[in-house]
Amino acid sequence: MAELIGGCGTSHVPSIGIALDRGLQDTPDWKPFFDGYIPAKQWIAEQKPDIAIVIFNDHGNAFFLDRVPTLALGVAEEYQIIDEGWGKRDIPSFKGAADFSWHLADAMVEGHFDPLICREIELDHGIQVPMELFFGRPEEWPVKIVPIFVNTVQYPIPTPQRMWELGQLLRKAIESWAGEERIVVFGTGGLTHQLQGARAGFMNREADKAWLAEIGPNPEKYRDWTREQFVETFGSEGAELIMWLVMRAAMDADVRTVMSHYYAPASMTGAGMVVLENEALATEEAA
Amino acid sequence: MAELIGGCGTSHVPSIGIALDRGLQDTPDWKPFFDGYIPAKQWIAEQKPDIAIVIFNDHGNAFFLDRVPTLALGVAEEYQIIDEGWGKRDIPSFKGAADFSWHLADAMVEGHFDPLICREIELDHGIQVPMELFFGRPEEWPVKIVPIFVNTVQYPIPTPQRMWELGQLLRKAIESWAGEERIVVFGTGGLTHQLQGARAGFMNREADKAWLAEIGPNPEKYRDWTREQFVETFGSEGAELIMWLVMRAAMDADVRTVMSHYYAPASMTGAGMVVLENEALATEEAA
Amino acid sequence: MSASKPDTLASDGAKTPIPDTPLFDRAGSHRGYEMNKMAMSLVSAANREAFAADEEAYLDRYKLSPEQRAAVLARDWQEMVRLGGNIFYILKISALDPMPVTAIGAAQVGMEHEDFLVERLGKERKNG
Amino acid sequence: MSASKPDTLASDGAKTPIPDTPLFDRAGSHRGYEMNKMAMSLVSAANREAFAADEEAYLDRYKLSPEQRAAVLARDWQEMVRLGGNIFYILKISALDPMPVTAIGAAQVGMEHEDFLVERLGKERKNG
Ligand SMILES: [Fe+3]
Ligand SMILES: [Fe+3]
Repeated sequence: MAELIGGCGTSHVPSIGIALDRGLQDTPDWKPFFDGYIPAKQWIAEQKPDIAIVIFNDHGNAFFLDRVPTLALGVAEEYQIIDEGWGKRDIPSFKGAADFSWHLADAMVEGHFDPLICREIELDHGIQVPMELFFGRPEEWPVKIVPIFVNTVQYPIPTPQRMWELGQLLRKAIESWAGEERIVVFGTGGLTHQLQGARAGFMNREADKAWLAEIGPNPEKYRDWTREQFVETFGSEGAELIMWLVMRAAMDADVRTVMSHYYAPASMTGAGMVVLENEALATEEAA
Repeated sequence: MAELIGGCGTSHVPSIGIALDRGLQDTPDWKPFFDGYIPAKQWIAEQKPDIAIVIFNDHGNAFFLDRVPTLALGVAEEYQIIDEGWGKRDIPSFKGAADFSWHLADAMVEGHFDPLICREIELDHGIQVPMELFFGRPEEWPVKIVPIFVNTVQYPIPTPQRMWELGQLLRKAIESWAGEERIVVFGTGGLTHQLQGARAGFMNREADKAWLAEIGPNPEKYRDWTREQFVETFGSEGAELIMWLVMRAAMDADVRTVMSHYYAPASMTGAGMVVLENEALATEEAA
Repeated sequence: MSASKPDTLASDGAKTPIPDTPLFDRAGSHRGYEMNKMAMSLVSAANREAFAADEEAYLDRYKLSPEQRAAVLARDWQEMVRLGGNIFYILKISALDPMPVTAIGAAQVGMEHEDFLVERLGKERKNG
Repeated sequence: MSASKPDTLASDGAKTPIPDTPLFDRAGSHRGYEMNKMAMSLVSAANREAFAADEEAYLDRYKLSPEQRAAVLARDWQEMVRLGGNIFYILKISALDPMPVTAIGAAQVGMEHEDFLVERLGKERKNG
């Protein structure tokens, strides 16, 4: 049986990728942010996952407004880096965990989800940046990926409760998978940001810190929120945080927050991460 | 409140459209088929619906295999006729009931469905043919449409149980709609056909007739079937019949089968239709 | 088949075979991808003209396997399906030199068209 | 806001307004469609070159309203958003003459960039 080794939540702000492209990691603006990810990189290097399931949103790159998928699932063998308008970034393409992806496609459809099933699709910063934050800039990515796209751009966006259900289904799919892979789940996006309107630049450091502290021990609070509450609390683009609920619901009820990190602003965004392990797993390892 | 005036199930075989294009309605091969639809045309002319919600599948025309939506919903103001490879057929484009479509998009997403939301999309025979069978060849279609696309081409296809749930949600969306429109729901596809493999040409007249007789009074039987049962009983392409379940579930538990018609083969397909009215409605009208 | 049987018809259609009934599943979709893409392209009138003018050159635009290429050129429908062709895509190839879908069906089975119409579809024999 | 409040944030974002927070809903998506499509096209290097070479001619390829056209030419970000521009699309216009997203944010609010960084984002003032 495959093993769920942990769940990670992380920002995917494009400016982080740009900072890496320009070698700005050690500038005063960026050093505290990147330093906070050093333990996360160590953690994942030790954990050696085989598959990373990454929940993220496309930002008007792979999908235009002509056809907006509420949920999409990648089933490709390989995913290229998309040109978002600034030229294609010089990072390796991603290998897909295609067998697991199709298994998940089956589980989703059988479990009453309605994904757009994508065999050919390119990936934007929403997934690139989390991979870079956790795996650095290797010649080749040390994991295969399963990308899950959530519409957070055009309303209606899915509800927090639907995200939770998706996480529960993901967990069932991991448990019914015959492979031996070590699997990590990433929920990405957020934290506070609003890029449009007179409230642009809205920052809610208190709410961001509460989120990072509570997403492990008290996720029901956020699962029961309305979409309005996410927009109001975290800003119109910060509502991306609903995607962390997929990761959280895939984990056990009892988790240990192994680490977390917060820095604001990264560009215009509250930024940070959390790493969760199932308590059962932690106990097992200690024994 | 909008009124659900009835539910129709019908084949959407492309050869029917070709027969109409070539004026073959009165040839021996086709006359018995088309004659059977005369009462259906009368029924719908009397009912004067404002909106037709049509559940159908695209046949490799609007969607390719690069990205296959399990469920898609049209929200456009207008839908053009697609060129399926034989040139664009000379029938009018369709006006979309865009307001209702967006209402349905909201209801679907809030109700834990994950549609691909389509603002620009062209329509194939899967919806053209049902419209021609019920409305003939007018200068302009007398109804606005809401197209709902179901993947029945690439496995996994959705389960009969999911189709049922979609019908239930559709009913709730109709009842929560503030407009005064008269709404008809079409489930399309089938009946028996298999176009591929050594069982190609498979015909199951008994099963087709049982379906037409039972879909009104005893739909739970089919709702509880597996996908295998649909493929085995109706052929690999005949499994399209799952889409009639959406229509059926949108209706009351108690319906009256106003009429039905069966003819086989139309080209390679068992073909026919059924018109259902809610019993409550029938009683009301009689009073 | 009972309703309590679990529904296992998924992306690996071969896992739950129904006799003589190929399902267009993950493997078929993968196998036939380029051939179906080529066939799909024929929804454009300009592409149909290019195909009609020079089939070989048109096929060069896509990465068909040699077997798929031969099957398309020979209009071998049975073979196209075996190689991952899906009927809804490859049917568009038939628009170039029109033939009824029943003839494609007959080819699937390896029957004469007339026999197929009579024996499978239950039509009356015309040329007895 | 209590959890028992029904979730009504749907395709008509205006129905449940959150102060100073435009949601990219049906109306905005419709209003901004052609402008966002134009902006989306700039993901292609060839299109970026064509845009840079002659903006007016490039814009002629799309059906922008006169207001949208003027807003794009003037790089009036606030106006673009008002006219249905979505940040993720229109941002691609900024790649042509690079500017930080925070400057676009400041423009949304009508603040000087430096003031925006300090007052909204909480950064230290550099040019006191
Ligand atoms: Fe994002
Ligand atoms: Fe069909």
